Amino acid sequence: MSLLEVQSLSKTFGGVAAVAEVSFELEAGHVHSVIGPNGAGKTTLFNLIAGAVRPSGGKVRLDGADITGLAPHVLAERGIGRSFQTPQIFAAMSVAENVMVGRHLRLDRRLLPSLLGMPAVDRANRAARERAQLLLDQVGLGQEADRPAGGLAYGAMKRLEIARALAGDPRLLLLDEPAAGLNPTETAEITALIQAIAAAGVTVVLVEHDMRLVMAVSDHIIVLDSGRKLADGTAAAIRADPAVIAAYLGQAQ
Amino acid sequence: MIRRREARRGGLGALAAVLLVLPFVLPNTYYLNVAILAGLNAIACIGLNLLIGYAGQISLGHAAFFGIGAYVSAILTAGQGWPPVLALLAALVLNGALAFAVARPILRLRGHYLAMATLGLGIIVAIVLAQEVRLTGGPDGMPVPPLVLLGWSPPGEAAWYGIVAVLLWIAAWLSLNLARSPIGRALAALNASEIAAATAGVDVARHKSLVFVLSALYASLAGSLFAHYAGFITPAKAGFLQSVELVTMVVLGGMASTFGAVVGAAILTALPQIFATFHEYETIALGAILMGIMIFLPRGLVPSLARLAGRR
Amino acid sequence: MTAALLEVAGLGAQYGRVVALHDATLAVAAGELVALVGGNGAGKTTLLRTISGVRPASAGSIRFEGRDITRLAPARRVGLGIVQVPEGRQVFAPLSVEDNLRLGAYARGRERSAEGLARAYRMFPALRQKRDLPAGSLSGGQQQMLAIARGLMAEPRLLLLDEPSMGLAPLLIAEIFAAIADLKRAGATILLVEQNATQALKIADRAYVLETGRVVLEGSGATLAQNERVKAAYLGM
Amino acid sequence: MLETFLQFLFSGITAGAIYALVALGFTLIYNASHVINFAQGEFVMIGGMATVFLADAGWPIWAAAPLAVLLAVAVGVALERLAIAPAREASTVSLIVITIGASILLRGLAQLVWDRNFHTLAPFSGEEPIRVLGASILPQSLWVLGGSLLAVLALGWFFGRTLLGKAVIATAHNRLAAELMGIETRHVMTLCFALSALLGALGGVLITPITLTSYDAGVMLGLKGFSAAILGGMGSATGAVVGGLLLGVVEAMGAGFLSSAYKDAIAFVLILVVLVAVPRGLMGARGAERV
Amino acid sequence: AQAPIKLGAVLATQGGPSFLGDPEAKVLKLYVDKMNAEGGIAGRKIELVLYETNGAAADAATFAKRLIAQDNVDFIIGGSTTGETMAMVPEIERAGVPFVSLGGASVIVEPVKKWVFKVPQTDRAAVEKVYIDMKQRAAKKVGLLAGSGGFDKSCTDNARALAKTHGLTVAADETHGAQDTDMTPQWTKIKNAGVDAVLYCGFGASSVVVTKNYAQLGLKIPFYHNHGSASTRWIQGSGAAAEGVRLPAEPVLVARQLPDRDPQKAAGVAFGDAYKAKYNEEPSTFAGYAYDALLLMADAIKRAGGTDKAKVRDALETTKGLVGATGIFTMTAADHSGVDVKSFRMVEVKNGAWRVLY
Ligand SMILES: Nc1ncnc2c1ncn2[C@@H]1O[C@H](COP(=O)(O)OP(=O)(O)OP(=O)(O)O)[C@@H](O)[C@H]1O
Ligand SMILES: Nc1ncnc2c1ncn2[C@@H]1O[C@H](COP(=O)(O)OP(=O)(O)OP(=O)(O)O)[C@@H](O)[C@H]1O
Ligand SMILES: [Mg+2]
Ligand SMILES: [Mg+2]
Repeated sequence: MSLLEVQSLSKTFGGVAAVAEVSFELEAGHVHSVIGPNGAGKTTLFNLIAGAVRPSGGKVRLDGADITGLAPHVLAERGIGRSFQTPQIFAAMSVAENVMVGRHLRLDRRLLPSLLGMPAVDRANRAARERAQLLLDQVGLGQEADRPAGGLAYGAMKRLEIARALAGDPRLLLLDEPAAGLNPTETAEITALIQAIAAAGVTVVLVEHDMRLVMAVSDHIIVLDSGRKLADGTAAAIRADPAVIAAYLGQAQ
Repeated sequence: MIRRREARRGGLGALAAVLLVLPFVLPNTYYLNVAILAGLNAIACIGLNLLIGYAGQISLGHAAFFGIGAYVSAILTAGQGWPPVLALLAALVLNGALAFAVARPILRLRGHYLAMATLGLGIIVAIVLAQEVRLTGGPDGMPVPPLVLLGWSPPGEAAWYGIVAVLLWIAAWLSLNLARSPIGRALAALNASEIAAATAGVDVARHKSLVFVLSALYASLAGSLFAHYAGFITPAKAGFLQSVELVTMVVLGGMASTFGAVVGAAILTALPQIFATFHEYETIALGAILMGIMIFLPRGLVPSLARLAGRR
Repeated sequence: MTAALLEVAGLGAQYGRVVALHDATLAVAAGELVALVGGNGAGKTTLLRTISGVRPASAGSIRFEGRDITRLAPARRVGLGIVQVPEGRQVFAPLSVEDNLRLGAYARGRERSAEGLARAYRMFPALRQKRDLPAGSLSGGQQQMLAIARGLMAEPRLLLLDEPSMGLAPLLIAEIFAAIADLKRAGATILLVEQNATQALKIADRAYVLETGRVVLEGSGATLAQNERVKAAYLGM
Repeated sequence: MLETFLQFLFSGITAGAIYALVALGFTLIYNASHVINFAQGEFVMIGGMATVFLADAGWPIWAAAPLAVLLAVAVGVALERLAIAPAREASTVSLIVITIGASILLRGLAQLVWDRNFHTLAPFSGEEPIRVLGASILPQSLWVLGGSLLAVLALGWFFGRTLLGKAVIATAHNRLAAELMGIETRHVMTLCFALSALLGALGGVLITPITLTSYDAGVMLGLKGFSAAILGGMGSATGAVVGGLLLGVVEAMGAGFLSSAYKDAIAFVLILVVLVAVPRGLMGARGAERV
Repeated sequence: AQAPIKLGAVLATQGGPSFLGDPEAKVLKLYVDKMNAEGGIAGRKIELVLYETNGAAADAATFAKRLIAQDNVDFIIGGSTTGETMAMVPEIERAGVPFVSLGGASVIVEPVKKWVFKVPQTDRAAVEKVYIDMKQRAAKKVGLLAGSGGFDKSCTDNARALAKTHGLTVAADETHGAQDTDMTPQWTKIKNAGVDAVLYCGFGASSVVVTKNYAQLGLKIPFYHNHGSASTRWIQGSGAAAEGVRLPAEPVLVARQLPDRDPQKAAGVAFGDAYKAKYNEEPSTFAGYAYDALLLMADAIKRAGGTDKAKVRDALETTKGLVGATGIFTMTAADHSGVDVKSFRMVEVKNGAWRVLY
């Protein structure tokens, strides 16, 4: 059975359809990519799935359960994690703390122990900190853990986004242009990271304009254009699709 | 993280030391009185800092909770003959319930709109306190019976100082604990980006409500104690200017700093006393100092000075 | 090499105690397209911002047409024709797309702006459709287009591009690089920061490699593209 | 009945026009910096008090008023140059506290330089009320109304049609990018403080014949003006006027038909209801932020 | 030389109630200097320690503590408002310092507190004076309009409570906010209620706006203010609109018009002249309160033969026939106020000036 099922999902902003009647299914454990021209509706699609924006129509199912229009934190609890195209980092907090927030749901969040500073909270904090360090090492920010996140270079912020999303142990991970602002060498590192994540059983959905990365990792690609689904298939099939070439890839590919 | 915990331990130790030494160096009860008032303001400010400093939710109506705390204590003890401790608890419950009821609709608002909504709420409370003369004595205020704890009533400034100092220390301790717990991190996170916090699993609305209620409880406690200590209260204590003053204390001391809230409260309580003999220059000096501190130490006293000290 | 339009000598910059730029020295001749390559956090953005004057230089000097501009206010530098397309788009979210573009020509006065608008819309038809919408509602890539178009509105003499291809679809990236080449042919001087280093080196006359705030390599685009160290560190080969 | 209603309406418009004028000053500085200028009411006070004292010293009103406005503008510029600009790195809240300090300082100066009494100014076109269907309105109210309409037109033009106006908004939203466009952000800020001081002081001159003035007149006016600006939607000039008039009319109707003791509370309840329904005020910019 | 007599004062010179505290502070400064120039009280100079508030009760309480614990004053004058006074009372009673309040409400001295005395006639007395005059003009239904401060509220409370005993009914009861800009809705409601007379309880700029709105609506109902408006500033501000308005005033306001045989005339005229010479304005009723408080202090200290607090207090309580600006004071153990209604004069504005009716 598919992990996520999207059924004629739509979103209009002031009459303009950013996402129109899009349907697809995502198989668990695979890496899926969503590609398409600028303004095609990829980020909006993520926003709809992760609850940042309420759909105008359609349905989203996770493991068969209807999750349409649920709040982001509820979806996070159900196992959906995401990174943002424009980094949404907590600038005043340290890099490690950013990741620890990503682990919020796995920590002791009871009010009374928190207020009283009980050892359980300390333990949770320590565990979260260790986990954060691990993840930061994984994305190559291990050295930066104690710096204020606001001072990171752009590319570093994008990696921090990934680490924070991973911290919640998501089942479904949505990555919005994780390689934007990374050079080919750095992108190769991210490619390996994504493959490792998928190998660990996490279902990944990738929005990315770097076709080398997309083609390298994707089991399945969805192409959007002007809010509609243009094509849906394996990397090889998509690469050869004339409509996709005309609308998005260009002859260079 | 590690460094921060030391600062917390050290800070709490320093606070305890200052609170312990203070009564021995202050020359007379008048100074103790100022210290008590500063302490009560500090308790309210520590709560307000949780809301404004950590969670980034501005409230320009916080004095209302202080005022309600004071008046519920006053009315229940003076009018209904309740024991003061019970009245104080009742005030906490009422304030908590009120804060909880308004939190969800109001805290959806952002920035200046939230400031406006809380300001409106505060003014409405102040108007009710001033208009319901039969209950509250109106603008001229009402007397409040003394505090009684298990049959013991604090006989003078020194006893009151002890009570306030202990409670202040506990208030700071709780606030610091909360700040470094996952809840505190969640608050700081939603302060920076609500959508990112929510995506990380933080129930933004719930956390905002929680911290709003908590901050109201701090203010309520301070208000109830103030009422009994002063023995007389007026609605001005719940008014707009009082709310602005509380916010100013928090910002002056330094946002997102528990000790900043304490220092800010202490300074803004003491300054008018220092300038009281300057008469027509008093307000000028107050305004100038406030501006000067914020211009030269824009993050507020404690964080800015800590940074300067760290740089050396 | 002709007389340098931009000369940066021994430039340093820091954020508080973090030193982001050490002793950076480079030059860009008039009409030249120079690429700047470096990993995350190497200091590329910092360098461009210091040249534009929105970050103070802690050491060294910046000369433009032989004139020392190290301490000149940013607006004055824009007046001289030094224009930057910033990293991360930085559009004015509440203003409409067209107002954003007009502000691009702020330093030039309004006469030229109609012409510039037409050019911008020709270059990015997607923007024409959205001209009256707030820039904040655009998609990431559309905002990037806007940022580039806005920068070009100023008709710069020295164009500083900070990762212009970021977030753009492949088709558009090709167009952007073509457009940069066109600009150069038309006589513009360009300092280009790009993570898409392969392409950048392809069109660049010369390039510098920046590592932890220092210039470590310099050479023609073609030479650097063949350099083993560059290949391994930046070209993913 | 109609007469009564009309009288309430006129009263509301009188008060509302005053609130609107003050609100417009808030709008200006907000648009340039996202700062709520707590000293805005003080500009109004300075305009009124300076005019009164110059007039008392024998100056004709046509000379006293511009001079008073000039004084306020000088204060506005000084405030920006000496207090806001040096604190460039400060957060919005810190800047707001600076303006709180400034308002305290200015009030202190006013009572030192002038006095603590209230003062009147002769109305511009006499005291004879204009009667409409049995209800009456003072000619001065029309001056105030006209003043705020003019101001809203001017501001609407400034922010809607001029590049400088756009530059102001750009500066508030993203200072770094604004500087990269060649916008002299420091001058923009100074200009806005000067303009809003001008607006405030002009308002002070216009309203003093109705409201009187004193060194502390700015507090309440600032509060009401801020409320009006928020009700209308912060940053929108039209919103400021709509918010001001609505606030004034609701107060008057509340006082007339419900309870004069609770009229302010009624007005604030309305504001709360509006904000809960429309979180950015009646005419505030709809969210352009997205992720 | 002997140690000076330390006089502490807490006055509301700022904010809303500054119309009370400002003239009071001026009088204290003026007369302390004057008394010192004339050799002080019983050969001892007076040292004034003044603290200013904006009417905030909490601040007044702190200043009371400061005067007692820090400044060691011998005598305290103040609390311009009832709220301030009441906030100071607990400390003053605890420490035992002779205290003369300038606040208006009767709660200050009812019930009698050992150390607390007060100068002004209670605001109840002012209302009674107005009601008596209204009755004489055959009024039956009375309308009330008031500001929202303590001074205003206390006046309307009394007006509501006393209406019945004077055979009046309150037919309209309206309020305006601090620094409101237009009170025509309130007036319209009062007019529609068909009242025979209106009492306004308020002060400051609002009292002018209220009066102008009355004229704007062309009302002809007999119109009374309370003594909050008893200053020339109010007349000047209101201009023609003030014509015909009546209010109960302290004799000091109209000292010159008093018959020569009136014992208060000479003192009142002298006080008025001195005040005017120094500050270039006519003294208001409230200026007179501060003057009387000083007189009470000087008299008590002289009779007590020193500043022993208990003795001064006892002397205060036995003040007899002391002629002040406000009235003639005779205190007893049961009456710590000591002036009665009779000292009020009913005055009317005529040609831009006060005219004594009776
Ligand atoms: N606001 C800031 N505060 C503190 N440090 C900063 C700040 N901005 C940048 N830095 C630091 O300065 C160094 C250089 O950053 P810069 O943004 O110039 O790098 P970059 O080469 O542009 O990287 P990227 O390719 O990721 O954009 C980095 O170590 C970064 O962490
Ligand atoms: N809040 C909004 N208001 C108005 N229009 C919006 C809003 N959000 C998205 N849009 C529009 O919807 C369309 C899809 O935007 P979206 O961000 O999903 O594109 P995208 O595929 O992620 O593009 P890119 O590759 O450039 O990031 C765009 O035309 C955009 O302008
Ligand atoms: Mg996108
Ligand atoms: Mg960069």
